[in-house]
Amino acid sequence: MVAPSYYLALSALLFGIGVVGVLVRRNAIVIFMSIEVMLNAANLAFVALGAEAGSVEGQAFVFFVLTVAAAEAAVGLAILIAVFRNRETVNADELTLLRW
Amino acid sequence: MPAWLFTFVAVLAVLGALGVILQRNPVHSLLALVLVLSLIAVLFIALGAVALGFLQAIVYVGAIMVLFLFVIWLLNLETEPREGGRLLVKLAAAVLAAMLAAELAALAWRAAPGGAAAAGALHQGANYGSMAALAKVLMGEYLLAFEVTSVLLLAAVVGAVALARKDPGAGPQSSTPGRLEPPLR
Amino acid sequence: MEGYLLTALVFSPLVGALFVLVPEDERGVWRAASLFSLVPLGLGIYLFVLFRPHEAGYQFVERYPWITRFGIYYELGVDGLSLFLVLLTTLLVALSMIYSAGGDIEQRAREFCFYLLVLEAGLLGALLALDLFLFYIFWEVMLVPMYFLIGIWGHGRKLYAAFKFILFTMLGSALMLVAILYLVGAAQSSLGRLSFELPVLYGARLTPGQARWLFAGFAVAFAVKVPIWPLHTWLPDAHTEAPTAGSVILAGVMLKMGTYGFLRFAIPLFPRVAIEATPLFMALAVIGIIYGALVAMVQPDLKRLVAYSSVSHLGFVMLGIFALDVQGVEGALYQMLNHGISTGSLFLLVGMLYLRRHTREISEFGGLWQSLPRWAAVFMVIMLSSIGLPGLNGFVGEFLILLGTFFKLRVAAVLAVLGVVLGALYMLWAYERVSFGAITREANRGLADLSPRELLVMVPMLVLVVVMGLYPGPFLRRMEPSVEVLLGRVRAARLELAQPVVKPQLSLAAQAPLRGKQVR
Amino acid sequence: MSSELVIGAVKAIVVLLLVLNLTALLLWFERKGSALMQDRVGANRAAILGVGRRLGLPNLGLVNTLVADSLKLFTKEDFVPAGADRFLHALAPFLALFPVLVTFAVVPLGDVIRLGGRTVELQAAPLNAAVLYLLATLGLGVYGVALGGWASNNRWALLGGIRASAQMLSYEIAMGLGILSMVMTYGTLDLQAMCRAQGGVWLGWLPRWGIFIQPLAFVLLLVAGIAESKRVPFDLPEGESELVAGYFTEYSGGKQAVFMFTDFAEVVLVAVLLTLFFFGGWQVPYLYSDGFHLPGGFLLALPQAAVALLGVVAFFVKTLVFCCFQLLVRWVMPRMRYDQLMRLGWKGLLPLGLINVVATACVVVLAGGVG
Amino acid sequence: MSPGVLAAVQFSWLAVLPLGIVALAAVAVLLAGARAGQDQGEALGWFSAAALAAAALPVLASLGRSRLAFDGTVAVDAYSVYFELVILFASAMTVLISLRYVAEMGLAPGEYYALVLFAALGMMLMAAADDLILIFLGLETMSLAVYALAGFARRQARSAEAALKYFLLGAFSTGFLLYGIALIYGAAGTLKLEPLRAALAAGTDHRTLLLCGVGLVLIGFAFKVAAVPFHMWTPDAYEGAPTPIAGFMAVGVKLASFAAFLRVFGLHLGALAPTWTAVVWVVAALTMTAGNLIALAQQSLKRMLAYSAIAHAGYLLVGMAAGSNEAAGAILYYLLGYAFTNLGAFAVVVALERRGVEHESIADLRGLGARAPGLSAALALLLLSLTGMPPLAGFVGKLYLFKAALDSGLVWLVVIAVLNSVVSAYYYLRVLVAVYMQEGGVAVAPLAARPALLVAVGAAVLGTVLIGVFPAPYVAAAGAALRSALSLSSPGPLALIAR
Repeated sequence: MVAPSYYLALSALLFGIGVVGVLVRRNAIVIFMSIEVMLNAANLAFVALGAEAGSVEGQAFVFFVLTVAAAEAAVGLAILIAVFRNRETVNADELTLLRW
Repeated sequence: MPAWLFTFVAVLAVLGALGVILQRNPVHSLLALVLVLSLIAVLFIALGAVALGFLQAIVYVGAIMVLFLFVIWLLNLETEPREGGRLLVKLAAAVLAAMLAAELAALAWRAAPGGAAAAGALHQGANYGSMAALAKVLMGEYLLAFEVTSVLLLAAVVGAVALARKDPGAGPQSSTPGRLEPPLR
Repeated sequence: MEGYLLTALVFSPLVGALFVLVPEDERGVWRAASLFSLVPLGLGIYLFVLFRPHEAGYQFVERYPWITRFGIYYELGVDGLSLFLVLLTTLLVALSMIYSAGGDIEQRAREFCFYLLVLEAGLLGALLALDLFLFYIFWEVMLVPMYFLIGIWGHGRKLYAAFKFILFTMLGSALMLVAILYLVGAAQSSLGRLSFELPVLYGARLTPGQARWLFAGFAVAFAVKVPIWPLHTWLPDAHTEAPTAGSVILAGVMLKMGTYGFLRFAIPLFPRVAIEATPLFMALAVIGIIYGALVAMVQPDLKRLVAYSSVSHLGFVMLGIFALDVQGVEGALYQMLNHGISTGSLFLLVGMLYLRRHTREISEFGGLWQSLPRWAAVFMVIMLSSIGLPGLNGFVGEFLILLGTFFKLRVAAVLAVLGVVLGALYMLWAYERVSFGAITREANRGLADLSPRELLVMVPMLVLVVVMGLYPGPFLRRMEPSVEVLLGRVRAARLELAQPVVKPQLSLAAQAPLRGKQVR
Repeated sequence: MSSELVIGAVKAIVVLLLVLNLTALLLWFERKGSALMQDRVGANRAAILGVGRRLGLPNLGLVNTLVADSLKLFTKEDFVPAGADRFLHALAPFLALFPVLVTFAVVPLGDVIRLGGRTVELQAAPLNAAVLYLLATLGLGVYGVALGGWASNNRWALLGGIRASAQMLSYEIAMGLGILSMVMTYGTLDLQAMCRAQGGVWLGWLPRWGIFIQPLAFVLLLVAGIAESKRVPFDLPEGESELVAGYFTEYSGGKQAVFMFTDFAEVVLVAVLLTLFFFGGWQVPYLYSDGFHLPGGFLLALPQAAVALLGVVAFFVKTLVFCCFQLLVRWVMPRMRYDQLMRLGWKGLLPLGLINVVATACVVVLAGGVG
Repeated sequence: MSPGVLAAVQFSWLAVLPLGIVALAAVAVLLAGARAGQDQGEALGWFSAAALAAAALPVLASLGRSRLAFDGTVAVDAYSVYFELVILFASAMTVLISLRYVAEMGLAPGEYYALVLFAALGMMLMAAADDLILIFLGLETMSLAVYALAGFARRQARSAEAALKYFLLGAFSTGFLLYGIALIYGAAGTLKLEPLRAALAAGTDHRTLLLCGVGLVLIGFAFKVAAVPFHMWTPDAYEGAPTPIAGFMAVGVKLASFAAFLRVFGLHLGALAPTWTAVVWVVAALTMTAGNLIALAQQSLKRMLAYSAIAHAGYLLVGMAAGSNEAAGAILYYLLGYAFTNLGAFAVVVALERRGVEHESIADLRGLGARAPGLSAALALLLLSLTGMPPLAGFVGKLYLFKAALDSGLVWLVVIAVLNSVVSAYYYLRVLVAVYMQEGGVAVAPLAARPALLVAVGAAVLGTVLIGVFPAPYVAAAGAALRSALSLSSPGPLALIAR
């Protein structure tokens, strides 16, 4: 049996990696993937902490996060497609019509 | 989950996450992400959240990631050239974020309820991670939230369709013939 | 009627501003605007008649709850400090409106009249408000119309001047807002109730530290407005670029809002700090007097010269105020009126000249006495009033101020006298270059002299110059009770300060023996 | 502990072997069956030293399918096209096969049997969230074909991959809705429990099979299942006339064999699911734990082992029937157009599925719940 | 599953009805929009506005109540009523502003209005939620709809790009918010706010975890309210988005975010106030200063308004940093005035736009005063209110806010704030300079005589003046809203923040 704190530490690591990805990468879709890593790290934290407390609330939250993530993916990817149709690129450095 | 297995999964997950952000080919990044998500599903199950683990696999791996894959194809993303410029900024960002991660991990490790040492049993009821237990919460105290998700999904669908739909009278720039090219390496 | 006299006074220009929007053509606009500018003047004279000269407190007070949760009242009142400024405001607005109708403003007359009337409402409101919240509202309200007046109908670098004007003033008033809010909060803890009313706030007990900061907050706002040297840099630009009517109101009334603010708010609210700060303000005032005069002397532009003379004159006013005795303060009040009349008139006269020649360069003129005899005569009288010739109004004010200052700080009085001399020098020199001698430029020949309308504008000024110079009694009598009340607060503070506990180092007597002991 | 591990391993291997063998059998059936239907001979050339012919047996083509073809496939050159993503190209077939195979782990082959005082579930992994597991593994199946198509650096392959993944994703929803109605009907996520619930009869003679209460769900699952396995009439991802061979155009040798294997394993899987959800799984009509209770009150007593064995046999028979059914469909249906496919999925099956779920929910609630 | 499960929930029609009306209206608009042509777009818009108005009725019906519903996940109190009404108003205004714009720019009306309604629903939920899950869901419903709306003019490259930037940074912030909520959940063992407060009052063993969580949630909210250094998305999103949506983002999103922000931090994390107010102090100072200074350099009107929105978020954060009941009331009041003023300003910008001629840069406005006196006067008034000129709404809001902050002893922060408002005067007045004091510009008559637009501008101007001159009833309403939210948990301390 492994204590939840190990899970929590793992989730923190994943979260940090996700943040690094968002900051470092310029490809919008990879940035988005890094964000997904962050969300999942949060999910892991929820489940780990919920398991420790023996409460289902954390799992309920993860359920909602899953839903939201799906919705977010749909909208986000649609936006990416719209951008690509106009600009033929999704590289954040090349999207310069508006200044960053 | 025995400790050795956890270690294995955890290391794999971290490597996968690193793969997401380090791979230069978006498809490879995506595969790494699929690996991470699947491993997280495994960890959910290990923590007793069985139903949730499967849901994670179904929703994330089975649906969301495929959508990503589609979009990568549609956008015909190629391997990025080595990213030049602003290297220092990126390095700084990376170092900062890595520090944040390390700090969070350290904090979480020490400050978590139960603490690092207490590897005791989890206080879980008989059907803790079952669908029934989850459903009871979703249909009970979080009934309103559950109903709201339907609105959320509808909004997302409407938004996505509105954004990605092809214009009936759109100019040539929106759909160049021969767009779909296999990746050239 | 008396119950709502002040409200009527404040809001009649606003009503007028709305009516100005009605007429179809420009002539109608001017007619309506002129008429409506006379309404406040009439109400002001009525107020003067009804004013009870020997009463010290506020008269015609109106007080209605407004935002009770914050202790904010709609509270207006008039006393000796504000009475004449109100009259001056209504008079100058009416005169400049009539003057502007005569061709000075060529375009967008409707908007011009609208802004001028709103400006008047703001000025009157600020003078009459007895609630700090209300005061602040009017204080800010007068900025915007003036900004537009300069920005739309100004000359030359008008946008620059307008921005400089409004940003300087807002900077000051923003700090004042913090001070007001802090003061109210501090007063709440000492008085136990939340109130923005001035009479209530007079009673607030503040620690010396609090009082010093708060005084600074108020003083910066007022000092910018006065303007006290080194915060004066917006003034020459604003005055020079503004249209004539704008300059008149700006110099004639708006600058007085600063000095009035010192008298109504900064000093009575924080008398101890005012006493402590006296040397500082006197020094600044003297610098202003001499600096303004010296810079005015070298101005090639007639309007700019008048503008710098304002810096000098307002220095006198500040000097009188911080003399903090009856002569000084009354002199300052009187000088405020004088300056409003004489400088306002000077700007009008320069404006008339500009209308004819489209230039204000002193070197462009010469020998105007021949081509414009009536103009030159009026200019002569007003100029003499401005330099304080005995028998004209300027003399009374300056004399009282110097008297008050002399008792207080001799050095300052002496230096200020130097300022008077310099003032006479640059004014007379300028007058000589403009009016005397032979006509050097062909363009100056055959100019049309003052029109009846222009004379109509100037005559009330001339009358006031003479009347106030020969017969200051009725004015001073009405000021005195209120000035006494103000100085009463100062005296009480001075007594408190004299207690050695508060500030031992101020008292040399307390320190001398100590030093002696150590030597021994 | 260790004996349980052994039993588990044995069960896993048995299930795996069964599936693999069944797959091979289907391969043979497809070749020979299609020849039969089209009135031709089909695979009949290869023979081992002509033994069969000498004995006067008809050539069933078994040697062709089971020996010669396999040998050929696994000895052929493993060709990787230029510019392909070698790693993914190699990984893809196994990525496709793996999820299908692991799905069988939760399939109950029969009721429990008792061996020497030990109860053994005839299910490789007794899991009470089996349906979720099923859906999860089904979802994973997309990656193999999608990546296979992409990694080949070939337009037809990519198009095939895209078609395949879009199609699988679309029909997965209809399939999920069909399965959801069954879950609601039986109030459980456990496949074994679902099979048990299908024991017994209604009205004294009608077996309590799912098909009789959820016919619409059956249609949904059948159609969606065939679409999931990318077979005719939904075989657009590998439509020979348009895309050469779709996503496995650039595959040859062993890797291609794995893809083909996956195809047939999917057929088996669909058949298994149909059996489980709608035809009682291992339930034999009128057979109870003590024997047959025929309508009309006749009792035919049987020993417990025989009952269990009958169950397993019944399961296999039903599965085989559905396998064959799917193979037959291939020769009677034309291929759809892609837009027709999508329209059927989104505008036909999806609304039907939703209606079915809502109706099921209403009935379940009105009936006071199933639990 | 038995029906008993449903019966156990504390169902509340009052909590559900407004949301239900908006959701149903959205679906109806969507369906009608699929059939309707472009010319019926205005009818859809009016219907949406009417639905938003109708949703206000059940909201009003819950006035005077103060209780929790749905097992403590939703609050039915005056606080939510206050915010829901303002949100409904802002959404209805957005719809009215959009009517002409949607037709002019050729946007799909059904989807457009449906998304506005969905966003409004999310905002209302954020205002009413008393549970971190619901707040999160409301936030996401709002955000997703607004992401889509930002990129709605998808034929314009700028619009799509704006949506992308908004989306990526918004999703990024969601990650922080989620992780923070997870840590708070771990420390306090609950996601519902009332028990959370009780748990904090009782003291927790996991203070480090809790503070980490609070910090991360703070980052998440800082993104949503566009606080520096998490403001990067704002100017791009505002500039690229369709103009009415930019106004919606500036007002609606901010309203909802502050509603949730204030409820979570002010009401329920009050026990930790000393730790987070210090952070908010710095953020507030940075936000106002950066917002105002960068706004000075802007040439584009929308971009300038975006930076001004950042600056206003800074002022509002001053109230958060003050962390007193008084300051909370001030935030509520300020937001009300801000809603009227800012929506009005954007409405004027919309009135000037049409296909091909977008009044993009401030220079385009030159000479507008002569071409459109009424509209110019409205713009002038609204900008002066944003500057903080008395006696308009913006001034009284600032006054109230700064007074509360001074009472909490934040003298220097208030000094920074007032200096900032002086800076802001420069760029607001620059617009007036162009309008009134310069000649030239794009010679296009504004879209005058559009009833909806005129109604919107008129309502904004009227509101700005009314709220400024007679603030008493609104201040009282804000106060009542707070008291109502405070009295939800009968046990426990009534003070907002122990300070």
